[in-house]
Amino acid sequence: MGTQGLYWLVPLAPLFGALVAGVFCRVISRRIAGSACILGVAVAFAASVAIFLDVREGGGFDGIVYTWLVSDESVFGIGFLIDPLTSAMMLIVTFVSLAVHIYAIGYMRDDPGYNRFFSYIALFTFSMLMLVMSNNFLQLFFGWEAVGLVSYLLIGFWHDRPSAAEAGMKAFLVNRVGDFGFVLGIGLIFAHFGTLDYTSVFNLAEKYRDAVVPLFGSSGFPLVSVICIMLFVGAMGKSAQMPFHVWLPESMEGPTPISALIHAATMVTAGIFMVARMSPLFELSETALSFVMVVGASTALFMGFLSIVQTDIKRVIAFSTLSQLGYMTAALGASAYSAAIFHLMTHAFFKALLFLAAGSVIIGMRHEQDIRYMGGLRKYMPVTGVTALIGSLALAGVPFLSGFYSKDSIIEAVRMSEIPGSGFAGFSLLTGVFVTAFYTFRLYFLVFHGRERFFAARGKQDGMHAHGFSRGQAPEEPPWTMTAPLIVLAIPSVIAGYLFIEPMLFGGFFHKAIVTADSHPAMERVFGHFSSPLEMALKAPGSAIFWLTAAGILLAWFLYLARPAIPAAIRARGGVLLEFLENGYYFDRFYAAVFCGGARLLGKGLWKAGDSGIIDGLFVGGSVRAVCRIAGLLRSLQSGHLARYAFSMAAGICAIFSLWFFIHMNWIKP
Amino acid sequence: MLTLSHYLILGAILFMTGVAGIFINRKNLIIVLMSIELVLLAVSTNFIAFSHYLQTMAGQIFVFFILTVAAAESAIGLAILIVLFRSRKSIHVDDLDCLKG
Amino acid sequence: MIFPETRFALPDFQPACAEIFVLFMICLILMTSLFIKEKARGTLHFLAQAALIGAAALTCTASGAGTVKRAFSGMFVADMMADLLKLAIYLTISLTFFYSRAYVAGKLPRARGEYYALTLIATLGMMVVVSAGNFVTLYVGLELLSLPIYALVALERDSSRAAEAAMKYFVLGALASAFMLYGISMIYGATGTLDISAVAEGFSRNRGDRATAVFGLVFLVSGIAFKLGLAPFHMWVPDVYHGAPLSVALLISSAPKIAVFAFAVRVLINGLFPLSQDWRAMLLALVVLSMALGNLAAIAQTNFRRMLAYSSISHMGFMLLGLVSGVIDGNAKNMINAVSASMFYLLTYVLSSAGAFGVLVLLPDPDGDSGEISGLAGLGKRSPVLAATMMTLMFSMAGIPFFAGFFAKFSVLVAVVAAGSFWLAALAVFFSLVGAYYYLRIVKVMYFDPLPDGARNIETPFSMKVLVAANGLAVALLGIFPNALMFLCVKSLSFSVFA
Amino acid sequence: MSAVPLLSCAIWLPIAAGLLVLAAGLAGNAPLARKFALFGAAAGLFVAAPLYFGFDVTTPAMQFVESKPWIPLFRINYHLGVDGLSAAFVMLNCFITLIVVFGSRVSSQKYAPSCDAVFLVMSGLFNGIFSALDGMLFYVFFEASLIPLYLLIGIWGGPGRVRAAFKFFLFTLMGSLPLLVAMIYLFFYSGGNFSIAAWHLMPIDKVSQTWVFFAFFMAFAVKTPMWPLHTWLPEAHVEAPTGGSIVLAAIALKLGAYGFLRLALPVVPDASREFAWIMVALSLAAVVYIGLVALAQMDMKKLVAYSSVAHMGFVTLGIFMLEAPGGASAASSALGIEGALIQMISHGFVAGAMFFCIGVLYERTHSRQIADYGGITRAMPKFAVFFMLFSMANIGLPGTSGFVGEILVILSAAEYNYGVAFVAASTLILSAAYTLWMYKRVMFGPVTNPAVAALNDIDVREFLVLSLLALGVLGIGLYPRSLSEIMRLSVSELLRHIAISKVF
Repeated sequence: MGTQGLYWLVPLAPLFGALVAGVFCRVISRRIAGSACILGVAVAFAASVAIFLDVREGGGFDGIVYTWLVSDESVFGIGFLIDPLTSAMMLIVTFVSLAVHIYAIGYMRDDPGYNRFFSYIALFTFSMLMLVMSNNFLQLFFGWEAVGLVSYLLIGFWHDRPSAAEAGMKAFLVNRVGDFGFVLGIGLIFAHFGTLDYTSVFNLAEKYRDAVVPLFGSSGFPLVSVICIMLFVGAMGKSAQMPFHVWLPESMEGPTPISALIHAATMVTAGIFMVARMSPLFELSETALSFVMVVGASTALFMGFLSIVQTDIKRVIAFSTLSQLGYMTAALGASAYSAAIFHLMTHAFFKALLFLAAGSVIIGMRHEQDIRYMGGLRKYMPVTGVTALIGSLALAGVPFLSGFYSKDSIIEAVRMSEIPGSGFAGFSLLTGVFVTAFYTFRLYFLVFHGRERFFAARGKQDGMHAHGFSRGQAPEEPPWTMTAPLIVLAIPSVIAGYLFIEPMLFGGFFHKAIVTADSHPAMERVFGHFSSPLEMALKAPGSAIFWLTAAGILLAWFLYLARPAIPAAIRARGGVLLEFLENGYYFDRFYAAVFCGGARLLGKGLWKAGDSGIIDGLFVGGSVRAVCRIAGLLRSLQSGHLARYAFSMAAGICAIFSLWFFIHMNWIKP
Repeated sequence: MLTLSHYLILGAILFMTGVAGIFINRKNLIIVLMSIELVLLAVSTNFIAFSHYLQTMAGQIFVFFILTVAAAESAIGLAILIVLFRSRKSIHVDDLDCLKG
Repeated sequence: MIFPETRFALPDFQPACAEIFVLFMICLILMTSLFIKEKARGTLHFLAQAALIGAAALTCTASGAGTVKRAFSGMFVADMMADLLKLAIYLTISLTFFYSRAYVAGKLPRARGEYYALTLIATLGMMVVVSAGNFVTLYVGLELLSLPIYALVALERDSSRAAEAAMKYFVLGALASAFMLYGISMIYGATGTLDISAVAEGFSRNRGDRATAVFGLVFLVSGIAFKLGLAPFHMWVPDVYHGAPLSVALLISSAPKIAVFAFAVRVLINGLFPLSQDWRAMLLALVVLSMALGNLAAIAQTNFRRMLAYSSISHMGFMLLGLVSGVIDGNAKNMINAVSASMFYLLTYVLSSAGAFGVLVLLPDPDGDSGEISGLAGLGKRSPVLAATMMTLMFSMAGIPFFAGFFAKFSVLVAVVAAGSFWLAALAVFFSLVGAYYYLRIVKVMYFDPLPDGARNIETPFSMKVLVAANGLAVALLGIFPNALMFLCVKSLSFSVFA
Repeated sequence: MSAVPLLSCAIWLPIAAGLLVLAAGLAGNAPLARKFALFGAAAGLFVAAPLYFGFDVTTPAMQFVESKPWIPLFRINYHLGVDGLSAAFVMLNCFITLIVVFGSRVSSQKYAPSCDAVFLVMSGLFNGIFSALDGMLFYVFFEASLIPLYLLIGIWGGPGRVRAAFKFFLFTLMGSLPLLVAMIYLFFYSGGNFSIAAWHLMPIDKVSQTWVFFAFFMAFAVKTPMWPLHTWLPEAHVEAPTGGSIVLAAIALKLGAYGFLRLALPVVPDASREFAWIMVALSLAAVVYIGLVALAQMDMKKLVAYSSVAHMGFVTLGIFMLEAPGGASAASSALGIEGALIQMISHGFVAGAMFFCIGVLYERTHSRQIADYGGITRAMPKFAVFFMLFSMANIGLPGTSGFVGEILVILSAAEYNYGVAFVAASTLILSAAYTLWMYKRVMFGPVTNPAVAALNDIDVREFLVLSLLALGVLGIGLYPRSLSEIMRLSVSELLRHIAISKVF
């Protein structure tokens, strides 16, 4: 009971904060609202630490704690599954969330929606915790949708901006497309397994290894593969895998702390977490794993390319996030679940760091977000500059830093994998290394080094926020509430990889939570090459990855610091490829035209032609018209002439008599 | 020799003439009133013929009633005719077409 | 040899005492109206009402309560059906008098005596028809009913519309009487008797010539159809409802239908039951035609009176559906139910129709008299009581619960389904859907349409408000507690026609 | 069982109060009428409360039964009672009535006491429908309830009210008249009985079942409304006054689906099973077709009205997933029917709330066109929160009531037929698309219309109403057991009953 109370405390503490800040949003002061939320998250963090320690001691929990609905034989409820995977996720979520909360005090200082903002992010923390702590699919779905909702609310936080409102809706809808698959996956599980509890489903899964399910006709599809792919469709939506990635870049319309918390560190990784959680299922389906891997690898590579051409500081990082999510997904495909989670963790630290640094830059730049109008900020914002450099190095995967360990493990695992598609994946991920290093340092150099271009800032960005600089003014380092989280995040960005690679990947920390089939030995083989983190870093120059990273950084230095004229010339010359990249492979336009436009057109067509035309016009209107016409005709029969009236009576008599005669002769039957 | 059928056929012819008189005549309402009398006479013929054939008095008694009622009917008919003429200045059948539809 | 009774015995007047009383009152009213001063002519109304009340009292006291009494050598029958229908007739006529009191005083100031006398003569005719045991009585009763009404229609001497309506009604009515007489003569020829109950025996003794009888039946059925206003013998209905003075239209639309129903029941069921398969087919055709024509033509009307006329055509069709459905097999129980369904339907219809015309009568000129539907616009605001009653009546006629019309429709449909004629039920239901439209339209005009410019609130005397409300309430109460009247209908039929 | 005839009270108390309101209104005493109205609505809820709280969840039998002969000639009884299928609806109806009466705008414009009277009478009639256990009694209430709605739309409606009122009335009547014939037929078939319970028990041949089923179908499909008989609904909603829309969506639409559960399934189970595929197909058509049509709407009320049709498509889908081609287990049907029932209750709250929200805007600006709005959030932040909550419930977000029914039906559909589940789940996308798109255009963005900038946020009365509705939405969403416990036994009893063929 003691620990169960603790479990409850983790999600409910942030919820309490959210309710206080939200319900009394207009009544209470900023200080109270902010403190309530931060306190809630802090409590959750502390509890998570306690739970983590308990789990390390072998503790755990799996059971329903609240019965939501009982229908016939099925019990649906809220339950907690506390195991290493969950406790690690809880820790990551509460830690990053806490950092972001503190950061937001400074970032949102001038915003009138301060209380609302805190309420939202605390609510998000609650939802995310419900998601990761769940022990059944229904609650998973609850958390899944709830984080989507908060993401929607936060992307559209500045709802006066049309682009923000648009972006929020887009995020929600694209996620809903994913959820469509997700729900169908859950439905299939329920239909065949008869339960939605993880443990029961996993226990039953083996039995259904060879089961087939008839879909769309008679042919049988392997049940588990269909389930896994359906579930993964949900993950593709949430984790913004191609082709459902379109919402994530636009989600940058939200406040920057949100980009750090939701669209980099936690929510978008929910898909990764979910697949890792479902490892007992995915391990049964080679097809699904292949699919996962190919999708992940494609995302990793192609989204990396897009990052190169972005000019908005947050969009560069957003595309980088997409690419990194692709890495994690590819790792899942290779059955390297622990590597994926490991990368999830390191990525959470350094990407949150980068986003917060970007936020710091944006505040310093008075809401200018275009990197072409920055440069040389290192001088004015030393803390931000240094922490951003750490983040960039970690992201690029420089040895000893956290990104290096996680990314290398993933690439190794994919290379060791033997499932179909691993060749393509290995190639994509390797190329991706170079691309990552290049765009990361392009960003870093453009923002923190080189010529100071901010005086040319346009003084307008998205209408309401950017103020611009005049001569004599310069960007300033933001207050300590914003820089402190940068430092707090920078530390794990540096050391987390070194510290945790051994326990997380090879130490069997996840042994109970993650299942790997014997036929998918990628992780074991990686382990075979591994001796210690130190050695791994020292041996790095022996692999292609290291040199690709170095090449990327050098190229970025060459193009953006040494010879800035070259990229300018390239951009000026344009070209099909550039246009293709700048338009994000035309995904957005395609969707807007085909799905949005198509659906609206279809809807309008059905409405005008179907409802108004056929049903109302032809059937309803037609019968009304027919009745009216007959009525008019009958009216004209009543001509007013006495003779006709008399005639009709005589004719009536004749008709009755004929009728009787016909019946009498059996010509007609009455 | 005249049988029942002959009388009945006579009645039918009279009857049809009367009815036809009502709906073929387009001119004068007086003719309509006369046609009505004719029809009633046709019916009376029938009754008398049957009465004689069946050897019961009921039919003949009925005829008395019919004659009486017919007289009353004519009286009312003519009265209405006069009212009509007063307001329309016409007793043309085809002029009766205000009420229709 | 021809007269079986050599000694002339004084007939038993007791069963017919109500009729005699009414006759006496008619004379009294006529005499009074000759001598009474212009100012005191209101007393005529009281005399007329007294006649009705007295008649009702006499009918009740003379009632044999379940026994069938015959008088005047079987020419006159007093049974429970007759009693019930007569009471209904008194009630309707009394309502008519109440509603049209002010109207008559305003519109027909010179003919008030005649109005009451003629109406009472028509009432007497109805009473005679209801109690007729012989074709002679029947004929005399019918003419006694019709002739005063022809005169009543023409009572408004300055109205050319009324004169035209009277002329049309008279000519067609006379023609219909002639048809009926022709039919009676044929049946007389076929069975050798004019006594209605003996007609059936005539068939059972195998004396009846079936072909002749059916030939006569055709004419007889047309006669009934004319009086009830069934298509294609309906042509007079819209024109007369439209042209007649409102109070007379009110009269025509209600009480005579009760009498004609009794006529139909006596002749068709008591007398011509052996030909039931034949008249069933004939009536069925007329019924279907009436429902179709009445409902469809009513939709296109712009005049409320004409709309009510077509509505009455369709309602009479629906009403006879019950009677027609009763004879599918010889089962008497079904038959009683079916005929009593028709009877219930008729009584509720008459109440509704009288109410609808009553509201119209109470409307001020020119809205009431012209009867244009547009004249009802904004009635909901101009006179809430009149409008609410009218709405109740319209919903009742459309057959929506909780109003009497619904259970009327329901009981007839039960009879139809009991007879197994599903297509007929479907047809009936379809036409009642079509019909609902025009009743709803009246509600729409009264409540949804904007008040016309310069419209003023309608001043209605309190007593009239109470009366109208009572009429509406009666229709509503019959819809909530229909059992008593239904039961009475069954009872009266089972103790009379089906005794 | 209590001595007080609770159900009779729930029916006749509001009606009596309605008549009192009418009388007071005619007498020109508007404040008194208002008092009567509020009292009547509150009394309705008060007498209905024991139906819910005193409900015995351990039995599927009828409770709070009252039975008296009404029309002995046709053996029609005044027979009332509720079971798990109907108890919640009576409660919902009384609640919505209170909301509507309390929520109607009194201060501004002219207050029409007769409008309140109509609501109260209608409430009583609806309670009658839900608690009638006699076929004819059911029918009488079913059809009588047309009148108040007709008047409501026609008298207090928008510019196109006449057409809408007629369309509503005639469409519904078109459906209910065959029902009358079918009931009379059943009366004879059962040997002269109108008792629904007797109809449940009697064996009935295949051909009759087919005819009766289609008669039921006509009545209830129009009322539900199912595609393609739905076109009256958007029009009625658009033209009806706010309260009318709320009642229409919250209660009137439930009558059809309730009729299917109370009559169609148990009386003619074989035909229901045989033609279930038609119902499933029509329901899916409703979900997809109507979802797309809703996307194209420019009028807020119309949009929500279409979304109601789509949601009701989910309800009928849940009800009629009876037997998969492969033979699904009974559990899936139970899940479906329970889902449908909860969806109905939830829709009562959600659609009611949505219409109330639109009414709040309409009362201020007198426009329902989405294009006339934009940026409301800035002017009316409190309102925006409520509207967002209800929009999310409309979308079916977990935690709100909309989710419960939807997920149960989808789960059940996945068991029934995966293709069906596939099409049904498309509502996840479609409902989100049209609801959010509307929300975005109305509530977000810069303020373009000067009238919008001057709007006042919701007042105390509106706040109270919206809070109550929000409580319902969240309550059901977070603790659906409170409903499902009531329904469970009745649903399984129903399924047990219809699993047995009645063909002899």
